[in-house]
Amino acid sequence: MSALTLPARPAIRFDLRARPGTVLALLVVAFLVLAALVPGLLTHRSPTAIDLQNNLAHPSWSHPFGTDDAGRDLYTRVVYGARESLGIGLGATALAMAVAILLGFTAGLAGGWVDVVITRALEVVFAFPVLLLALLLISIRGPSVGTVIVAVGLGSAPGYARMVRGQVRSVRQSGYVEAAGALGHRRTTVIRRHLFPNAIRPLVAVMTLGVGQSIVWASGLAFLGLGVSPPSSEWGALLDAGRQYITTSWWLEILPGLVIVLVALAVTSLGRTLQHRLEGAAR
Amino acid sequence: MKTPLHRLLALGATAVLATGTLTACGSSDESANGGTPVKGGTIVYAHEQEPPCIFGGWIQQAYISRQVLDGLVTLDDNDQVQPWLATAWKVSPDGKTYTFTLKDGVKFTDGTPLDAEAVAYNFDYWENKGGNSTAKVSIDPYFKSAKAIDATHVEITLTHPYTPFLTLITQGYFGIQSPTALKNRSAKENCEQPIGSGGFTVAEWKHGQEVILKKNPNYTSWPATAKHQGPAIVDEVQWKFVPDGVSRYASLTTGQTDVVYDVPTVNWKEAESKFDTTLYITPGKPVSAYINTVKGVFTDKLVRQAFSYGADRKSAVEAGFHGVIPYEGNGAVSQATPDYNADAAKDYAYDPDKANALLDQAGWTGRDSDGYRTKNGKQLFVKFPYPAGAVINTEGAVVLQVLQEQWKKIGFNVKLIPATQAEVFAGKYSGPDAYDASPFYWTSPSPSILWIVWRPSTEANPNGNNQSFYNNDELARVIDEANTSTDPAKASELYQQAQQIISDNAVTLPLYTQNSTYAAAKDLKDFWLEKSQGEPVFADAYFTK
Amino acid sequence: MTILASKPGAAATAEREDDLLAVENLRVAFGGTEVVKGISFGIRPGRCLAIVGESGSGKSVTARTLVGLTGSGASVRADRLELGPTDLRHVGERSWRGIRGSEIGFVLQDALVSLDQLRRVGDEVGEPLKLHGWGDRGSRAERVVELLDAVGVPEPELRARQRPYELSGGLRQRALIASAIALDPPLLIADEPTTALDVTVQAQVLDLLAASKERGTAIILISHDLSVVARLADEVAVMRHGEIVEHGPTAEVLRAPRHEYTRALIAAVPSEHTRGTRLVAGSTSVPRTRRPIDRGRPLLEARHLTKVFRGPDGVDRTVVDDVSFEVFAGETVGIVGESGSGKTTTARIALALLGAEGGEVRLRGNPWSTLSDRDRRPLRSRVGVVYQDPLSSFDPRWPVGRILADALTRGPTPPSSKEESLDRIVRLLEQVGLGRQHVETGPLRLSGGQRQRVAIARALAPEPELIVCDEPVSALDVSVQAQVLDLFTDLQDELGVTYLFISHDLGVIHHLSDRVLVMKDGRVVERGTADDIFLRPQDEYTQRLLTALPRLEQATRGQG
Amino acid sequence: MSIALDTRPSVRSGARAAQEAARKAPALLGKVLSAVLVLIAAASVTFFAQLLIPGDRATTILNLQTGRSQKWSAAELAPVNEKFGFDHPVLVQWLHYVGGLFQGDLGTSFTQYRPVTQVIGDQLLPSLVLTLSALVVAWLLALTITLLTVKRGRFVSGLGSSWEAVTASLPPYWVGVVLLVLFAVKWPIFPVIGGTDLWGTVLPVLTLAIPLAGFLGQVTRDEFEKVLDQPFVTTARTRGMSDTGVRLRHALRHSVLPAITLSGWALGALISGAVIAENIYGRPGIGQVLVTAVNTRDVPTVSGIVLVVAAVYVVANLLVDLAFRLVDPRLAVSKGGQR
Repeated sequence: MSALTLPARPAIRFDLRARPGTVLALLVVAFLVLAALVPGLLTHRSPTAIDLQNNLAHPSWSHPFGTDDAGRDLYTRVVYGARESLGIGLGATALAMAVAILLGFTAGLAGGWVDVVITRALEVVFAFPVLLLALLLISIRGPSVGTVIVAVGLGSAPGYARMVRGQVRSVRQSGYVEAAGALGHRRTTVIRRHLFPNAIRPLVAVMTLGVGQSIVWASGLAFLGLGVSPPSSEWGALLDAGRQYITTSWWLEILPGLVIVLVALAVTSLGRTLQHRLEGAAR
Repeated sequence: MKTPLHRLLALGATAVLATGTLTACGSSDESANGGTPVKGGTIVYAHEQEPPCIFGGWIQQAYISRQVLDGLVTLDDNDQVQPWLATAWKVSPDGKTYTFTLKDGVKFTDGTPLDAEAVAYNFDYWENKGGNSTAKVSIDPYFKSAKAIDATHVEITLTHPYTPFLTLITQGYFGIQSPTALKNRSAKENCEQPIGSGGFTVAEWKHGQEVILKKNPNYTSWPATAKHQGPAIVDEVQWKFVPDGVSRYASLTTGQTDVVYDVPTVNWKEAESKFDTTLYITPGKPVSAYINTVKGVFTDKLVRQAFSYGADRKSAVEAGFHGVIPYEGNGAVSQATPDYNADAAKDYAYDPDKANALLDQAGWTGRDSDGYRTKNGKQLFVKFPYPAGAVINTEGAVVLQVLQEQWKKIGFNVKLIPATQAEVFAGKYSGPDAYDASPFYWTSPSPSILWIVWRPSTEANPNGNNQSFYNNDELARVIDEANTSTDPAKASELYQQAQQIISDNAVTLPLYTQNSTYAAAKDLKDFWLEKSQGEPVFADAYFTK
Repeated sequence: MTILASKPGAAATAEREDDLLAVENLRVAFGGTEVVKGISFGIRPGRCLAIVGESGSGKSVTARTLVGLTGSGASVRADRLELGPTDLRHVGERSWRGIRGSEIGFVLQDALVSLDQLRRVGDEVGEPLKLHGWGDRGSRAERVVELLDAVGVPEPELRARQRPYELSGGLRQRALIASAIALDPPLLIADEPTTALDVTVQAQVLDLLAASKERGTAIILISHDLSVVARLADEVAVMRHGEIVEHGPTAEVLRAPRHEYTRALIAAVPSEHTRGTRLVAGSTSVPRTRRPIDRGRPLLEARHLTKVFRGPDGVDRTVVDDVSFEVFAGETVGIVGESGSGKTTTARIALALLGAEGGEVRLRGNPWSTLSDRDRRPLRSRVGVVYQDPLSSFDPRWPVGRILADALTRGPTPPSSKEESLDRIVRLLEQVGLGRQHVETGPLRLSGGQRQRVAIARALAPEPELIVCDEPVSALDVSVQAQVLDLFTDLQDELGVTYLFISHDLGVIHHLSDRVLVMKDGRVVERGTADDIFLRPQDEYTQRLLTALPRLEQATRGQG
Repeated sequence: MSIALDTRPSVRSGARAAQEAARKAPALLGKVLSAVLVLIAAASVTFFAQLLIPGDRATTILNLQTGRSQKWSAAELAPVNEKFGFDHPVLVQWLHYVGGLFQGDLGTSFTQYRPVTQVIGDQLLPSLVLTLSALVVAWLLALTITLLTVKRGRFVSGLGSSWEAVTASLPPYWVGVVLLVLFAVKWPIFPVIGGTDLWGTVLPVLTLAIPLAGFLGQVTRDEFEKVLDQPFVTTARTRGMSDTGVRLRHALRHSVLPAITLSGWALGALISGAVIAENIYGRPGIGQVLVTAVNTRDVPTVSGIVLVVAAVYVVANLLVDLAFRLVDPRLAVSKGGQR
């Protein structure tokens, strides 16, 4: 990822007029955050309110996304599910980043045998199917939001760790780190002032990408029956529950799927915009 | 993957004879207005789960080994035992000795004659050589020996009289295999290609995909219940494994398969109009929750009763299963079980007022900020783990969620915990500290299943199956008396009394029946299910043009 | 591409019927911005026209327009744009493809990125042959070898099979030229063909172009470097802001420039003649007022420095071999050499940023290179450094103010308050020709010259005794380079700073240095005062360097 | 793509190649050794991780055999413990396991009573066919769309990059279900239950390939855009090459490099994703076996599968390395230089 090696000062200003796509993505994310923080603002229903008389109702004005097999309003469930889904996306990415930064910096700074050991270890983890990691974890801890976060987080950590390591090594060789050394700054000062912030910063964009991917991953676990379980309306769980209705009540599967795609798309496109800004600013 | 071992629990342990209820929709009179019968052809059947071996103690294995192996006797639709390999049998007056007369000239597909020696060898194989764990546990306490008297007569001796014995051995676990094959071939060969005398032979097992069953052209030993005499009409059955329900049913609608197992209930209505459908209600303990009577809120009988009254289980089941799967009000045995107590099933009709009153009476009068009842500052909390996939499928989970909402209204905080298969098998939710209520089913019985589930657990003789931890000596006495009674009328009365005791004490929460569903293409005729546990039978089936 | 005729009434030059290429009133605009504003020129076979200008003058856009590759979104107009009988204004894309490579050859600067790195040199050179259906596979292969041989690539068969990165810069540039002349096009456009090449290689490449010219090829040479132009061009057109400000025979333009801009450009070229003077300020005769040099104890003393690197092939290579020198307070010592001579490594050892296998550097007679990191750290402020690429030496997150504030804290008298710090930052900025308005600016928003000024300010901030400058002006335009060089000399005159100045540019070194070391292959081949070295070179290598050096005055010779 | 201008082997370069080979031999040995180490480590980590799963292994086996979920007495557990060697110290069990690995023995499945090599062997090929085809199809899709749309004006390239962004965000199983309903149920072009034949492999492959193609496409497009700005592209145009020619003959080769690097990783992810496609389309494969094995705590099978998947991953990465060197010979030079 060339974006990561560019010692650039980003001009993180979004010229909104120039990119309608960015505006749209921002709107989606804003809606998502609102749903996660105050779902009651976006819907007056309860996500668990049963209405057996009115189950499997087609999308309509009163139920924009239709209702599920227990007559629950799907739109409301999607809105309330945002908190867990977003939480999984952010949590898993944050965990992955924390692990990655710890390992990446240790390897990148220490070099020598420490670097070799960590790099090898990462290779071992990389060789694991992510699914197995999740399966083992869920076998050990039982399925829950926390487990899904840990499973997805640990699963994606090695990739990030490699990036961080590469980033640290490239910043280490940068002119400004040498310049700081030539000014007589202590190594720790140089690490704190220059190396750390500059090695981390390009990861911001990558992180944004990671959030979208984590949500998708988590829903994949739900498909395998390993995700967050109903009555939680985490989106993966909605998809899992909706699967058997795909031929009879399409909205139960298609609409939550579209929401996931939309959110992943919005978050990812913001991440890429950010990435391009970082890159563009360097030119 | 929520289903690879689906149905494996409980079903595998079927212990006593089963008397199922079979409701077939318009299949028998269809041949009148159907087309011309065709000889030959290939039936493509989509099953759900792939067993590790073709013969063994899981119901999944019984389903498929039924096609390859023949049993001594079989069960007809009226729960009467009928001849199969045994043309006749005689029970000694003391009820301990069964002498079977075998059909003459039957040969296994490897050429070995199916004689009395072979049958005796098979009993020995199940009982003493680890051949079939379920066959073993079914007759274990009673079985003594099997010996050949002459080529066509075999004598089975029991330690005690045991009337369900004949009915029991109608199950697929009791398929007779070639002793030559068992003795001379490797364990792997016997696992993958058991040699029997059945209508089909295993030609090939493509693991993860399908088992190819080829017609046995020399078939002579069809059961009395067969719909035609002679070898199978079709040439081949492709027994495919399709774990995903949507795909399975879709394969039938697109004509890729001819018969599918376990139709998703949401598709049932459509299936009924387009295909020949069969709903088989499994006898035995229905899907009902064990209620922990030794720890937690349910130590109080009033709370248990309030729990039963407090949710509209009937409506929830009807909605969750789209009216396909019947609600079951009797938590002890299902409606398909003999000596079923239909009155006990009506005991806890939905009555929230009564539930509230019972809870008030029990002292749960406080309310916390979330609206849950409290007593002495303690919340009315119910930990409700359920084996997800294996026992409670997604539709069942919806039923539980509906109930959860209703219980909430009367002040119960029910926490539903889906347990993974790994957790279930590892016994994570098996102790008195692990749950307040947890659903399970146990296909089997005759009502003698009651003894297995409700026998009191003592230091000397623990009963790991009594998962309500409910030791009621009166109940034990009634069941025991029923089991040992020689008078069927008396036995029936006692069994029903036992069910009433269980219901009165609300030590189980009834939910719904356990079922198998099948749908077959209209051009396939005479596909049927045998009675003991709903094993599909393909030997009589034929296509029409 | 269809080029529209521009408005009638635009300036027109006299008809030149024998021109191979005739351009009249060429205008190029991107969006609404016109970058080429109505220029006219022509060129005859066997002649060379140089278009000279600094970055942003529009010279490269002009060159690309001549092959129809101005770029997307460009609007091109001209009254006349003819190549021989072809009116280039009405040529479609398909016909352009026939013209490119076959009628017009094009050589870009920096062959490393102008050749496809992943393909073999032979494929790259032979590509125009293939595209224009020249011969068959076998004969093309032969022709490629001939071409490589013709442009002076040794072992052409071997080179053809290698990839561009396996060749030296000079060989790559030759290969690029071989590719451009493969079909013997009557017109060759060379856009900065010698930039970034060492002098000796540059001379060879220019000779190669000259030979091509001799054979009758018309050459348009795009360059920022007047000296290069002087060596090859018959005519010079000086471009600025999209206009040709002066156009005439090379000798005339260089000797007696009429336009003020041309005069400034010529004056800005550092050389032996500009020694001891400032380069900017309109006149070439403003003398410097030097402070005296203290020839007592040396400020910096390097003894027998040796540095060994392990090469990609696992073989050890001595990149600095027994180098000794001293620098006295107040003087400028220049180290000059071609790429790979070890001059930058020497500088890094002097800075103690790199350890040496052998030898020692002493500062004011005290240990320096042998100190532990911890002991050296407090002394670091006494030696400053200015890099070739200032941008990469700044933390991209820090504005100018923070960069300088950080450096100030390392000095002997760190500022005691925010206010004092800001005052001193502004003073520093003013010292290097910037001002208070730059305090909050990020380095990315500064121009190349401004960045180098900030870098100098940072070097000055801790009040060092010595500043090591590693190619500090190599990436700058001539006029900007002149300003920065003036800044160096002004600061020395004002503050008495001492410089160790590394450059590949002989002119810069001669202009600036008191004493000079010439390095080759890690060794010092010659040392002495600047005039001794440049006017009376003793070493054969130094002599070769000086012969190869293009000079403005070459234009006076052999001009037709 | 490139013409060999002189096919005569040069004595000089031949000698150089020999030297090169001599220098690379220990490096190759080191690579193989470290690969073996990675494999054993992966299998061992799995082995120990499974011991962390709460609950007793013997209990699980008994419950599995009888279809129950209860506790068992010590007397009942003892024979099982003995049979599978659970009564030995964990370290001994592990040594025994690793010792077996070196003899090509992955142990015997706790549930299927077959050698793990056989359990896996049956399922490996269909999984590999599925994942490799998905990788190839993803590449074809990504390259076609990128080549056709990159830098072709705002609208067309916008369309291309939107397609990539959308497909890269798709949850694979959702794609699977939707494809199934559309192309096997609604318009029954492909079979619902694919099996392993060619026609039936189309939808499972697409299920995995479409999201991956989006991802690879994004990476390739970014690089393509950068490459088209490179001076050598201009050089090629000045030689008379057409825009399409430049894309195909010059830019393409450069722009696939990052995607090649990612392919090794992608293969690993695909094997994880394969279980989904296998499940929906009733396709045999290793993913299904893995999930079942973890659920039934079939330790040798799980470890065996991890070993095999890790091996595939290691081999894939060696191939990726090789492919990268083929496309970009610079790597060989610069790698050699690192010390």
